[in-house]
Amino acid sequence: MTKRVALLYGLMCLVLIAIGFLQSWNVAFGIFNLCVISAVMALGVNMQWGYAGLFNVGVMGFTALGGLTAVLVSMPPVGEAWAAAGGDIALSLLSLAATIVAVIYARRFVHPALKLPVTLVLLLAGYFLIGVFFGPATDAIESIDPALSGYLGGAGLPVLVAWPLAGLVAAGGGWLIGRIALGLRADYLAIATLGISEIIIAIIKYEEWLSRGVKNVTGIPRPVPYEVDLIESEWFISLANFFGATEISDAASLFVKLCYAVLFVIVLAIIMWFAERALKSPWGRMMRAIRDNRDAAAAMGKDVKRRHLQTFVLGCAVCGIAGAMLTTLDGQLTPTSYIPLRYTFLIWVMVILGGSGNNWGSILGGFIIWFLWVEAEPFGNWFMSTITAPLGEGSELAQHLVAGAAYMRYLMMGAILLIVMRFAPKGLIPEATNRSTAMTRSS
Amino acid sequence: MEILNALALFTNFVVVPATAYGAQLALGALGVTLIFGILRFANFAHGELMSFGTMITILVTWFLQNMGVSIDPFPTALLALPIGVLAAISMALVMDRMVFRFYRKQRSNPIVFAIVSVGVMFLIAGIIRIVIGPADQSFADGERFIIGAIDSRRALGLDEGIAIKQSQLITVVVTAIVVAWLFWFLQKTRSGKAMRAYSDDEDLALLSGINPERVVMICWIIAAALAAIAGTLYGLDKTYKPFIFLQILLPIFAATILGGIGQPVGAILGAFIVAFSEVTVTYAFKKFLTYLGPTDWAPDGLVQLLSTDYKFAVSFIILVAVLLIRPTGIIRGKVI
Amino acid sequence: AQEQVKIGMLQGFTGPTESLVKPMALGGELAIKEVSDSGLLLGGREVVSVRGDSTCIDAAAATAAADRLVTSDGVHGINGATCSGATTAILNNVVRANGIVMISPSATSPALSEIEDDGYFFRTAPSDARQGQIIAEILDRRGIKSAALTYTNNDYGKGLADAIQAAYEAKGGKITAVAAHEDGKADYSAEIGTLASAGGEVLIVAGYLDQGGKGIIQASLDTGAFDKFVLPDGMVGEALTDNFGDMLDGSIGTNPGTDSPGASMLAELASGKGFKGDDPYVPEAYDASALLLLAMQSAGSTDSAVYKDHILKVANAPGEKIYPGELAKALQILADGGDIDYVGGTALELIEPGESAGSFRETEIKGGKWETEMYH
Amino acid sequence: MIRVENIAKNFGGIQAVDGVSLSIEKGSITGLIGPNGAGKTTLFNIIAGVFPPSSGKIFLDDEDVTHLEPHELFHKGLLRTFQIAHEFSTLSVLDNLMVVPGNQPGEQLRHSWFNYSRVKEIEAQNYERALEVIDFLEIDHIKHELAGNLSGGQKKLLELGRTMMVEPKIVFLDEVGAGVNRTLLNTIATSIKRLNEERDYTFCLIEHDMDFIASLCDPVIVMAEGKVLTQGTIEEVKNNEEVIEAYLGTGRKHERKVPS
Amino acid sequence: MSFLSATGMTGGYGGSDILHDCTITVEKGEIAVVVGPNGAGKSTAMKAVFGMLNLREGSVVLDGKDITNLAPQERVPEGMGFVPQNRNVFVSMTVEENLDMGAFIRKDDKIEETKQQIFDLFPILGEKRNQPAGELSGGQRQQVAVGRALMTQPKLLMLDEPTAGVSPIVMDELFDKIVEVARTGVAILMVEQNARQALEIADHGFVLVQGRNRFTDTGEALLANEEVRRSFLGG
Ligand SMILES: Nc1ncnc2c1ncn2[C@@H]1O[C@H](COP(=O)(O)OP(=O)(O)OP(=O)(O)O)[C@@H](O)[C@H]1O
Ligand SMILES: Nc1ncnc2c1ncn2[C@@H]1O[C@H](COP(=O)(O)OP(=O)(O)OP(=O)(O)O)[C@@H](O)[C@H]1O
Ligand SMILES: [Mg+2]
Ligand SMILES: [Mg+2]
Repeated sequence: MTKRVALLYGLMCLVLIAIGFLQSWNVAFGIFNLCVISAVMALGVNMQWGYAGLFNVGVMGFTALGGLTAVLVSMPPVGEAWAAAGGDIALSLLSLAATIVAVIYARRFVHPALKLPVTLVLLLAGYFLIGVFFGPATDAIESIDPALSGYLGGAGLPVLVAWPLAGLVAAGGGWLIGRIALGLRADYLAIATLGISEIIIAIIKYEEWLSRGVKNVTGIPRPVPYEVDLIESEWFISLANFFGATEISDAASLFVKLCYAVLFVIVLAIIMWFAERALKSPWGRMMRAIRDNRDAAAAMGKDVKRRHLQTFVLGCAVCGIAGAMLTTLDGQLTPTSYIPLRYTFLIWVMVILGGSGNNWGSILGGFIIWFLWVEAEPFGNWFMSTITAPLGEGSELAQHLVAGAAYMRYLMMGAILLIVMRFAPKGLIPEATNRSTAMTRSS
Repeated sequence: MEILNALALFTNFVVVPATAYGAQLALGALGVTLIFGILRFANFAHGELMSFGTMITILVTWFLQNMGVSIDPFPTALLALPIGVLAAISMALVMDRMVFRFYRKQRSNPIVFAIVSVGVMFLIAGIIRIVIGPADQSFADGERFIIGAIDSRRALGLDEGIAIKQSQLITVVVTAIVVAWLFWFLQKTRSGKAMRAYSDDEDLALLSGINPERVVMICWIIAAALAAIAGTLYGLDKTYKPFIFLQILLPIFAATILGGIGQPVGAILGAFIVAFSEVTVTYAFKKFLTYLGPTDWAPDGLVQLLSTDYKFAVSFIILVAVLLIRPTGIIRGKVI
Repeated sequence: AQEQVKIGMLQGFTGPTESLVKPMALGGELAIKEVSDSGLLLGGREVVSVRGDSTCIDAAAATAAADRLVTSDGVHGINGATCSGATTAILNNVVRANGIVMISPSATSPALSEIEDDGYFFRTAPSDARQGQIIAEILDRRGIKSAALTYTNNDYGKGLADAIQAAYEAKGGKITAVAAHEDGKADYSAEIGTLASAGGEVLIVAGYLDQGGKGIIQASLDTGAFDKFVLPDGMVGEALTDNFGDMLDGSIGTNPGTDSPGASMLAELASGKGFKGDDPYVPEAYDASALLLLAMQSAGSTDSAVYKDHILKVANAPGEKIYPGELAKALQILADGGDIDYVGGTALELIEPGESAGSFRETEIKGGKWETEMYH
Repeated sequence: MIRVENIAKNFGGIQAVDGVSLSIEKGSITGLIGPNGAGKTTLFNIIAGVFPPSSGKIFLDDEDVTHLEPHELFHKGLLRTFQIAHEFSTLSVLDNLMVVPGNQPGEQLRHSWFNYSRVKEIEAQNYERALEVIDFLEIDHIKHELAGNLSGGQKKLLELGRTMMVEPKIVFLDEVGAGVNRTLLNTIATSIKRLNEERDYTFCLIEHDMDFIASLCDPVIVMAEGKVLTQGTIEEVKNNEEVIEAYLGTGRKHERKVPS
Repeated sequence: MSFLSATGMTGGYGGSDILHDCTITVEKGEIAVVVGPNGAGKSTAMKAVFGMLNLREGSVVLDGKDITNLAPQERVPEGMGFVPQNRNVFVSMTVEENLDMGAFIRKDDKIEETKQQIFDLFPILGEKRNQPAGELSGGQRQQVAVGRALMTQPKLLMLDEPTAGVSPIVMDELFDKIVEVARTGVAILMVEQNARQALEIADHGFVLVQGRNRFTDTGEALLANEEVRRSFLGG
């Protein structure tokens, strides 16, 4: 870590501490937790863009997959639903499998010219076959107490189990998508991934039997204690008194946030270790070579396709984990909340502003941008009210402006983003390019 | 007879709306593709630029309406549009001067431009909401229809009518003109060639005596003008609402890239593919078949390939499919 | 001076609902100002509103904002949140955690009726389940046998659509097609195409009048797909008739309300304040603020744990009926130890578990104006 | 070693290579010359697997390698340089060289995560080797410079340097000489000879500098308009009328007549 | 004072200086050749003369006018034409469009004529006039690049290794053409690695080493100079 890095991180900490004193420690840690999650997402994107130059604009889709996994792992199963339609679901899964197998075999054995038509026919057949079991099944499931459940529920396991699983699921998704789309270059890959992520969201939104769709799954069991329980238990009360907490409830929610913070930081640390180690080793050098010039890299014996797929999958996995963490923290899955602006472009802003290709940069970017995203708003309110103060209560303009205060959030985000990028056009902690890789320097 | 009805139905609910929507997207996509092609970055601020131009147009329109000025049967907005265009242009130029120029000098990576443009997007979005607020504004006046559903029913003597709105026709015509002009401009004129040269290799452009700043300026002027026009026509046809311009960016980019980055004609094709796939693929053929089928017979289902829930998904699937067949867009586009 | 009483105005100021929320917030703050100016609350304490952005779609940001309001600005009660999703997140992560009263003017998801809230959560909007019933009855009474249904694709729209469909089909009506529409999208031709193809005497639009809902109606009228609509609460408002005028004649609207003059009184109050008193959820927002403050007065405390138990008391009979603009009077009565029955802009009647019973007003558009037909 | 059987390639109508058959003997230094646009580079690209031929077959040690990917061919010991330099512009010269060796354990994540000591060890070896190559090419002063910032000739040298980082069976050099200082080119020539004699690399090189070709190559293959024009020793080729007419020209001296 | 005199040029690409008090001059109708080892700074010197690199010291004077502070695109109208060493064609534009761009600043009506001359000089370009330059072979690109510069009809023509990668026969043509152009009173400044042939036609030769002038003399003299031959011309 260079001076600059240390300095910037120091500043970030100071700002958060300041928030702790000026606003409250609950706010500070609330922000901190989401900063960490954002940082993890940023790391994921950085692996894809920063290391390999893969323009993945489907981040949203993978975080959503992670979130879905969290639900499917941690929510208690809905008995009636399984009873009502478990069989049909199983059957439709079977027929899905059957279709896939059939297609694969057919493609292997039929004459090349017939490949496409045969595939299509089989797929269509499969589509209807599945429909036969699937339609009734979903109707049955969704009709069970739609207001409250109306879905299959999950496996009822501890939510922490979901985090690594989310990584796997997202990785799986990433692998599939990568196989399809990684042939595309730059922005063409971007739009394709964007499209695919939209498709994932559509599925989560509309396949209610699976995810309750837009009705949201709420009350996901927590990996940490509940405030309401804490304020009852005397060990906590004594703890709170020991620290001289005035408001027991504040103390409780602070305690919960701290627990989350610990969990998240552990995850971040682990991922960071792997990321840094990979980047600093010859692997990272190879990825940069591939990023700089595919053809030359191929001529030097690097299997470009495979490497791209590898990093893509890794990045997706990380985003998936972050998604699961986020859903866990929110305690609910809100499919409507997955819009590209928030879950894709904001993450990209983090990566670029932090300094793409540099893990420390990405983390910092995650912290800064999330901090702004949250704090831009109160600042906006404050700003508007101060500038309009001289205008006085009655003034039309003042009222108009104060009413518009909420939109200062957009303004602030924009302004600060532009200012930072102006003074650090390559990002706050740019990729170290001007000298040889760490190892060769050291040796 | 029945066949005619079926066709009328299909025209009214699929062909006409999809065409209009396609044209609306196309106008937006042309601007995006121009910046993409010449300045080599994805300009996320384009949506807000559209919004900004439209907002000014609306404000002027209201002013004119209060003054009692009108060009009935045409919407007053058309009278106000030039000012909106000017506003958009000046906004674009100011932003370029204050923001993008710096990164050009730095020779920053396209992605940096893209991210910065996100910053600009936020900035303009904020301004717009503070000035005109987030609510949707109606400013359309003049004749809405060229032929309304009911009249056309009578005219055609069918049970199904075909409604065509003035705004739709204007949009389609304008789009056609613009794309033709743009194509000619880029391929044939001196400035157009200069722009392409610049987008190909800046240094080399210098060596040919091309003034980069001038190229950039022309590029922004055209893009901004297109943005204002696109936004206003869209607003006339549907409604003006700041939030929509965050959303519409998605199909516009889809269209741009699908068509092949930097390809005006491609942008048009892309736009229509996106529009039609959105509207057509999820169309329910129930009524259609009811007309064609034997009298007093009707299919019991909706006869729909996929529920409209999946209309975006479907259009994106089609998009991905097309890209897999033509990896750099329908018309060979740039790889940036 | 005594410590200010702070009310958190936690609404979706940015994002999909930004346009709905603007008047709502003003409505909520109208009540706050009224109370503050009266100088009667708890012996003349000043009341201020502290805004927070629940963004509607971003549970994380919503939680952060709520955290700020509660733990940093130290608000004594929350008026919000706008969307059921954000509301649930806040309820689970902040409200219960910190034990603070939250009254939502617009989160209508039936799920919220069942959720565990330790008695801290209320809503001045009725659950959608109820409205579904009402609409089914209306259609049945008017002899409408078939209808197409479209809903805004979020928990509000979906919940309401489910409720309507269930109730209507129970009464023997036929829903020809159900199609969701995403708010703030660029084009709705596809949805209209499908709905038109499915047919139906009317189109039920469970959306927002300044969002996709409007787009849907626009497209239906333009293509001649439907000319009669059934418009639940989210769609009822002057904005709609201002925009479409008599083109909508014959369309039916339902929104929370009674023959009580409350709504119109609120409209009076609002005039000249830069917003409409009868825009969607504005009365609910006004009532939410009013309830919070009246409960505090009745409890003689700003401590949520204490005054949460007074909310139902002030909201329901027995007691003097209180209409918008009469908050001062109410505060006085409570101060004198009297009883009030807050009616407010929505003819508020709170039922367990702390949500509006939902007495609905049935309106029909005639000559481009909303005409009240009857009350349910 | 390499056998090419009537390879043809056409790019949307343009017949770049038109039925070329040739073979490169083990241990030889084969020269490939011909007018601009004769199809030399295209032929190289096809052999190196950059794109498949429209028709024809390629054999490496009698194994059909026609449809192998470039990276697979590398691992079979086939190495090529690019006519228009393909440096890794954001990597230092040193790293550009150290990327080259195949099967580095450090390029497998599992090693770089769980077996770092081994990675370090191999890395150290490659480092030594890279340094040797660097002095050989006399570019020691820029070893930490970004390859993107190199001069035209330096990039060419880097291209050549890469081939020295591994023991390939056969090396294809596409105009390494162009833009390289003649004095240095002579040293390069001697070293190519040395590599060829001592480590018996097989070379096939495209060049337009006849002295260079003459000093190294036997045999020399001449291509023109996508076809093999002739083949033989440099002497035979030099005196071949067709070749002179199509490629060499009269090689007359350019008298500078100052206008008076 | 010479037609072009770039004197005491010192500067680099932001990092350490590449050029150290480097001087290059050329007269109307004469050919000056810059030679030197790789990385000596030849291309950098050319860029410096063309203003694509900001000099810390030194001045560039063209035809008595100090142009040190002009931007590259402003030097073109002053009558300077330049073919860089690499990335010297518009890859996405056709051969013909590339030539047109060469004539971008020309207002006269002789453009088509010049274009014809160039097609005569490099027949291959005529054949491929409608093919994107990016699809050309290395040597063909080089010809396009030179053609582009000739289209400008400059007073000072600067060529950075014009013959790199072109076949011997084309190289001869090219040198003849250069001589011919010089005769029309154009000043020509070129960097060459085919140094012998170049120096044969050169009036003046500059040998650069590590950004400094090492030898400066007439072409013949340099060719005759034993040390120069040994260390720069390959013996
Ligand atoms: N991608 C391509 N698309 C179309 N034509 C091409 C493409 N690549 C090469 N060509 C054409 O094929 C012919 C052979 O090109 P190639 O690069 O093989 O020539 P070369 O022998 O290497 O010439 P040089 O000595 O100049 O390098 C040229 O006429 C060129 O225009
Ligand atoms: N863009 C750049 N940034 C930094 N350093 C550069 C850049 N371009 C060239 N250099 C350095 O400047 C020195 C001179 O480069 P230049 O291109 O002038 O050499 P040259 O004499 O043209 O060599 P060649 O004959 O190989 O073309 C080289 O050491 C090179 O590393
Ligand atoms: Mg070649
Ligand atoms: Mg050079």
